[in-house]
Amino acid sequence: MSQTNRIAKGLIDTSRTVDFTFNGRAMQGHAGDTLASALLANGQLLVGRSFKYHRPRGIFTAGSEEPNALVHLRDGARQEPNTRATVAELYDGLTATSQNHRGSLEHDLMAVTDLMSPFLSAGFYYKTFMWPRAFWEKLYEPAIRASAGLGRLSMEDDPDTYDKGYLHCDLLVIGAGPAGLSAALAGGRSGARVILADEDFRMGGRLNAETLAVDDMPGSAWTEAALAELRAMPNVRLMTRTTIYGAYDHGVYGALERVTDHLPDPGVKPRQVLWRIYSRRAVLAAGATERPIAFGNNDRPGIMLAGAVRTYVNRYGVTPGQTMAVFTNNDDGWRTAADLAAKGVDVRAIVDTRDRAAVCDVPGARHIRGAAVMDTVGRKALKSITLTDGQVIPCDALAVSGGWNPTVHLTCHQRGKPEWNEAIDAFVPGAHLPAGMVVAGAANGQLTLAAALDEGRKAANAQLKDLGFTPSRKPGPKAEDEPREGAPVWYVPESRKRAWLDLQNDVTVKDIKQAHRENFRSVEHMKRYTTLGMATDQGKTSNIPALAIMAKCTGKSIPETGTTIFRPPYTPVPIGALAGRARGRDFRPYRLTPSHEWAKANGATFVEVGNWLRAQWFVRPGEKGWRDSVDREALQTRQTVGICDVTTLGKIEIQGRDAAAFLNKVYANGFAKLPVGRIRYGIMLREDGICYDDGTTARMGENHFVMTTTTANAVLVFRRMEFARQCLWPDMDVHLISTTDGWAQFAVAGPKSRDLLRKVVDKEHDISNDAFPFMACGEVTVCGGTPARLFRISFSGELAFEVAVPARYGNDMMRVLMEAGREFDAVPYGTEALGVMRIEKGHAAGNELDGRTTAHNLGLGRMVSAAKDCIGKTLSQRPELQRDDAVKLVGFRPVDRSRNLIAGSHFISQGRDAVMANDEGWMSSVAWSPSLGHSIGLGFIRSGDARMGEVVRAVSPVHDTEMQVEITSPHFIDPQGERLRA
Amino acid sequence: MRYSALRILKEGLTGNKGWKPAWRDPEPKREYDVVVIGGGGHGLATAYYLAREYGITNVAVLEKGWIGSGNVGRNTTIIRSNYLLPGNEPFYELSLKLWEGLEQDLNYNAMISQRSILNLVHSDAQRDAFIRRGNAMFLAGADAEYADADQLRRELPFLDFDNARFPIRGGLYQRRGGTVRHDAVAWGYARAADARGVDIIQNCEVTGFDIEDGTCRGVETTRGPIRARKVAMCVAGSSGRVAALAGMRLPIESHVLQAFVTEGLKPVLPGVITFGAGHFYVSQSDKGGLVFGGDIDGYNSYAQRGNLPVVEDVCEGGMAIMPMIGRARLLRSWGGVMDMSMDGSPFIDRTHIDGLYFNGGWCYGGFKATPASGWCYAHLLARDAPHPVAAEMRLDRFRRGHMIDEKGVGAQPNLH
Amino acid sequence: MPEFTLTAAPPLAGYDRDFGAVTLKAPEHLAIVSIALPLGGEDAAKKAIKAAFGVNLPEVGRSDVAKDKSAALMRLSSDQAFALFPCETPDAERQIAAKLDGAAYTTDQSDVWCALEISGTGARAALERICMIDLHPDAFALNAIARTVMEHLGVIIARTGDNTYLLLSASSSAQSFLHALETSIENTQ
Amino acid sequence: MLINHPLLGPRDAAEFTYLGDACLIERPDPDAKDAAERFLEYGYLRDNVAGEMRELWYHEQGDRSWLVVTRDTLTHEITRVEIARDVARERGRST
Repeated sequence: MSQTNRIAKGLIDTSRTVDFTFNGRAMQGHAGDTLASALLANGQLLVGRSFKYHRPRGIFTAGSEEPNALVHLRDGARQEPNTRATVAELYDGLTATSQNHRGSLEHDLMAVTDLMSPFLSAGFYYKTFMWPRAFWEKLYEPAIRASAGLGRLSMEDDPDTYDKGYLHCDLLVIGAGPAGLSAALAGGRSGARVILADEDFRMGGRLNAETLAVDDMPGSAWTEAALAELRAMPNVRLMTRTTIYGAYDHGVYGALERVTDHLPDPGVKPRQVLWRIYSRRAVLAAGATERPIAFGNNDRPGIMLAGAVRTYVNRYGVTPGQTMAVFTNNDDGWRTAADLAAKGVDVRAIVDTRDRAAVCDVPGARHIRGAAVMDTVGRKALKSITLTDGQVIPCDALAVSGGWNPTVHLTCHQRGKPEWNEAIDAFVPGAHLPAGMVVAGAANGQLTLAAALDEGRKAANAQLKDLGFTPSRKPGPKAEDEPREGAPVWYVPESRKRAWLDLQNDVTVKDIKQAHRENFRSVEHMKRYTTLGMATDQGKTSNIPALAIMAKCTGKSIPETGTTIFRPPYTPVPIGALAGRARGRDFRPYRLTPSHEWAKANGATFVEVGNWLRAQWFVRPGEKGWRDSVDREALQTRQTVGICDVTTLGKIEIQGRDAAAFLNKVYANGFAKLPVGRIRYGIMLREDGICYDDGTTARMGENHFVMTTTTANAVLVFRRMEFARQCLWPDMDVHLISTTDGWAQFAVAGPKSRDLLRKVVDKEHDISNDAFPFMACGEVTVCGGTPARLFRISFSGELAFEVAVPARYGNDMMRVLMEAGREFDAVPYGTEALGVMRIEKGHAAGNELDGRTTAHNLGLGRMVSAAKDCIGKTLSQRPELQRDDAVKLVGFRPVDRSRNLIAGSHFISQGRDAVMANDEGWMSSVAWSPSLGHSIGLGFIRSGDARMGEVVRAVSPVHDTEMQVEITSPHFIDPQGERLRA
Repeated sequence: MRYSALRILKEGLTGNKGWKPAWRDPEPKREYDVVVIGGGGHGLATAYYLAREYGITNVAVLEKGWIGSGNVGRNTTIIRSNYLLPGNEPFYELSLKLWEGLEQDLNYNAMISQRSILNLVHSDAQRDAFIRRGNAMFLAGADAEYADADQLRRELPFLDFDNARFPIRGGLYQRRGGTVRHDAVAWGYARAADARGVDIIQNCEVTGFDIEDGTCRGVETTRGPIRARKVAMCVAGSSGRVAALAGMRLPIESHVLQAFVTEGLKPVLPGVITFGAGHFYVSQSDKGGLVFGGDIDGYNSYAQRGNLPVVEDVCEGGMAIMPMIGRARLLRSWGGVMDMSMDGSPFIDRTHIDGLYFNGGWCYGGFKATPASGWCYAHLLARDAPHPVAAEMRLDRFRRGHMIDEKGVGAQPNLH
Repeated sequence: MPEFTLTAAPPLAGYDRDFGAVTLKAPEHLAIVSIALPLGGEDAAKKAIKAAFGVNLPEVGRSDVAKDKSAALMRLSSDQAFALFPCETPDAERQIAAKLDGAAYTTDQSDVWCALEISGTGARAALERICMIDLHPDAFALNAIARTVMEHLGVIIARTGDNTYLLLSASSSAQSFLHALETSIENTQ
Repeated sequence: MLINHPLLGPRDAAEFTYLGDACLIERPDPDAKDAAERFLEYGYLRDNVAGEMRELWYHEQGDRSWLVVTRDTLTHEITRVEIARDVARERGRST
């Protein structure tokens, strides 16, 4: 196919030919084309099918407001659905395919729905498909789903990368049309930091689409000069292909920069960058969007907005047809006719709804006054139009101008409501703009070039003065005001055929009237009932005409009828861009323990624990499954000695004269009298009396404590302690700092742990049971002088220590401990064996401290000191939290020892039904105990501490199973605690 | 007017000119038996069940704006009953059962689609918690199914199984969960309530309560005073503001929750999927848009809009579990104001003022509760006693220490 | 002689990479000690700091270099500062504690943090991708510091030269932070 | 959102963690006769203002200070930011 509709050079580079395909057909365009302009140049008017009726559709606009011309861009994993051909920049090798048809674009089998349209009017689906009930999910809904939707995802992982960033400026100028350029020049000249962003790949806005002059230059040439000046300013950042899509609080704007979408080979650099722009002030110069007039069969390929026709003619050197007609209610439409005629296109007629003289002379065109188009002919391409007076005018394209709507979207993102302006019969920005924003140019209702240039400059200067900059005295650009009069016409009432409003979702004037009839009269009801304005274009060309028609139905004015709220984003933003780098393994950072490298080299399997990666177990040759490794690690630890990296536990240094008194406030049990050199286990309550964390705190000095928290709650505990110290007790001398990452800490557990440590801890430190008993702590040195901290605490229930060294030595310390332990057959153990041993010992962990359990439930009620206040104490006394028959943490074992308990089982007394009313508790943690040779569990059951030995049902209907379990003490191993004191 | 395929055929052949208003726009009367404040899903359902279950038809629903303009008009349309605690689970299971027969009951197709809901599991502790929850669901008569990673890989091959920061270990399904066309719920209840004589009064804002000697005798509105034997607040999202007119402080904060929809796409998702290691859940609407959401913005707000960090956080979660959606475009985002309660669970209760009743605190889970909320509130209004499945949804539960805290985060609303 | 000896292996030790317009390297042997000002003892602590380092404790959000250039002080909050200085041995905290002689509380932070220095004409553009702080010289002058968040990680950023920034992030996530920086640099080259 | 930190200038709210109403500073006296009642109100009842509200934000990814921010919950406009410790002292929490 050749470029039959290419008529002039425009602003594209005709010296560079670009090959592309549409539905597999090879075509050519030029550098500077959009896919839409290139398709038009090739005479391809039919480009897609509508959502509901599968009507043939063409290109309707020349910008991001396009409702019709949606395609799949690229193929394979890069296939991008719903791409507007009107903004897709042409590149060599571009492939595009049309959407939403079964069979070919030309012969869509689903077009049959159009014949059914009388039965598919607004909201028809709310009224049927209800019988029989099962048919909805099996029959009706799948059919509706398949025919709905638009483009297709590839179902493959998005192969491109995305990035994000942050920018800061004094003045953000949104839109690089006349008002925006004028504002940016004022900003740049004043010395302020300016960002000028435009969604187009070529800045200039309508200046590139019109033939109007600025400062006696063609608009596009003036644009080049202005951009050259701006480019030379170090304080100005020009961002093309960048859509400001959302206005957020306090001057923060969301922007999407398309970096590689226009490149034949996108390469490996991020495809798009999502910017958050922090602006002190902003000038919104987003221009205006032309609106159509509704008339019968106004949706045919070849019918296009008049301003878009000018864009194609002047910027791209393309005409949508060979014989044109123009239908307008305003002066602006005349310029389309004039520009077409000037390029030698045959303009047959100008149909003006107004009964008035010609606005300008258009050679060869008939001026038909006071008339309107009421119908058209031509299913896949326009053939003729029929006027209200009955005359038929053959033409293959029709330009329609219904006036312009200021693009007020961003002014509404913080719930600002646009206001109706009688003078231009359109909504303009209301009084409540996002803080720091002013609006200029066509977006503010200044629809002529001269006014836009002037307002852009003045708006920027006012903002700059506020910020303390001195506006430049250089005169602003000058242009002449073009004729702009119009008389609103929304709909041609003589139309007998369906007149489309929302071209994508197939909403017609009749649908609006039906919505009115059924009392869906508020604007939001109308939209939701008819789906008007809910398509990918969000009603940019359809909302206002529909509102006008509803106003007519209700007999109210348009502003009384209302407006719709525009919400972010202004144009759709890929999820990939909003996610940025956060995907796959980069979703969140990893925290690695100090001995990570050692573990990796020694057979560790790792597990995600929050952001940490921890060794879960260490596989030895010959082990067939994880249980082999875990059983060995737990057994060996209990028999000789095991070593586990426990660095992930939160460590908080607490210093200050009031540190002890402060701990008394944040822990439920007392800490004030803890001697230096000793450790205490503590529990923390939320102010509502529920237990939320536990751990040990060591008193390293009179005014110095080291607290450990659970891995999961390290940040939360720190935050709450800062709150307590700053807000509740602001005059306590207490200082907190985290040292979690600073110390590599290892549990050395088992009967041989002291023997092992004696080889590592420098000799001058006596770690005998007498000198360093259970719950002792102290600063020591290891390996010949390396500072270390030693704690005699035990999670496993064995004689155990935790030794901490500066993290830089952590990896080597693991090696040293293992070497020193070789004579004792020391094993490294992971989180799984750690869990087994803590369950054997009956220690509560995350599964038990689930944010709903109290000290009373955990069997630690007596730890809540009666002698002092603490956070959570008062509310922990509430009656339901102190019930005698509350659930209590106890141990469980299967009556049939060969069975494995199931965590998450619920307990039901013997002989009772497994229903919620009989639910007495749940199994929180289970493990297979290699020491006992059977499965054990911890769980909560009503009055559990008084039911030792009772057998109950543990049911797990999710597994379709249950078993008999016996209630036992939670301390399965060494209940008297003799080992850990050895 | 009864809706049916035949009616559509008939109207279609006569130019669709015979359709009647789905509900009337009556002038408010001076007095009603019950005035329901709030024409959202819950308020309309309450009025409907008052009329249908208890024959109380002298009822007005007062709506400040247009009906369905609150959270029933902006949510992510999910229905489910996958709760853990006895204070919640039977209530939500009743709700799911009511959803299952709702369309035939209302003669209105709300496109209730039991496409399943899946909660992904990424750690052993999470698995244990979900097994516990699944079992609790069974004990309350609901359905649950635990799927391991292999099964999920077969069913949902597009999830990121091989390169994930938090690998998928399994998931808890509720096959009866799914989605509903949300606006249609408000419209269906409104139409059915109207047909039974309930007055739905739009553009009527309550500006005060008429309280004498500790008894509420009616409301002041922008359309004049209206007397009532019982006044039922049902304005989740605005509970604080309306209750303040009666001098009440509530265990509720208002927070903004954002939700999102993409451009229309051919079918890609079978049901609802929620990410267990981030803030993201998603389903696909009948029109083809991916409807998704995540966490609340986290600060008190009545502004019905949110900010960027949460938008990004949610999309990050989406890309983390299904990197095939990278090129799907976010079309529209919106923010709804949530009644975030102190334990994350709602209230359906009498107040300390005779004749004044309260329904609110639904957090971000109110939509799925719509039928049961209406059902139980109507029961409370008609019988002056709580419905058994809502018996724990009382305002005095904090005094007793009987919180219904599904997340276990305590009295901090933005964490629920 | 002890039976065992320990070798230090801080994360990113020896990392030094030239990307063209940007150089990224991990400084070696950087010790960090936190100094907390006792409540009510602020003036005494400030005096001790002045005596120890020869300069006043900087304002919050600023850093300064000791008179003899032996250390830098970063004021992170109203009651907390960091002293940074070269030191190979794990006794940095004792050195500072000795200098301050009980006038302030100190903890060793050397192993809590991992330092990276980014420099070159492209440094700011790279940081723009992950740092929400305005790094324009008018807004973030020489010796400015800020504690902020980048890619979900807490980071202290300090401007140490015209095109040079020192970045401190948690040592456990040093690899992830390095990956974030490398990606930023590669994406902006 | 941006919070104009009294010591650090405007910082993105993303660096902060939100707690809620600044009334949380006023923890009741545990020894008061009506302590149970007052803790119940403190813990559970909120004014939930539609309009100007004083609230607590924690600069977790910053200087670790707790701030009292005066912000309009209808518009999100922030009119005042104070150091919470100072506010706590003003409210008589010095011991």
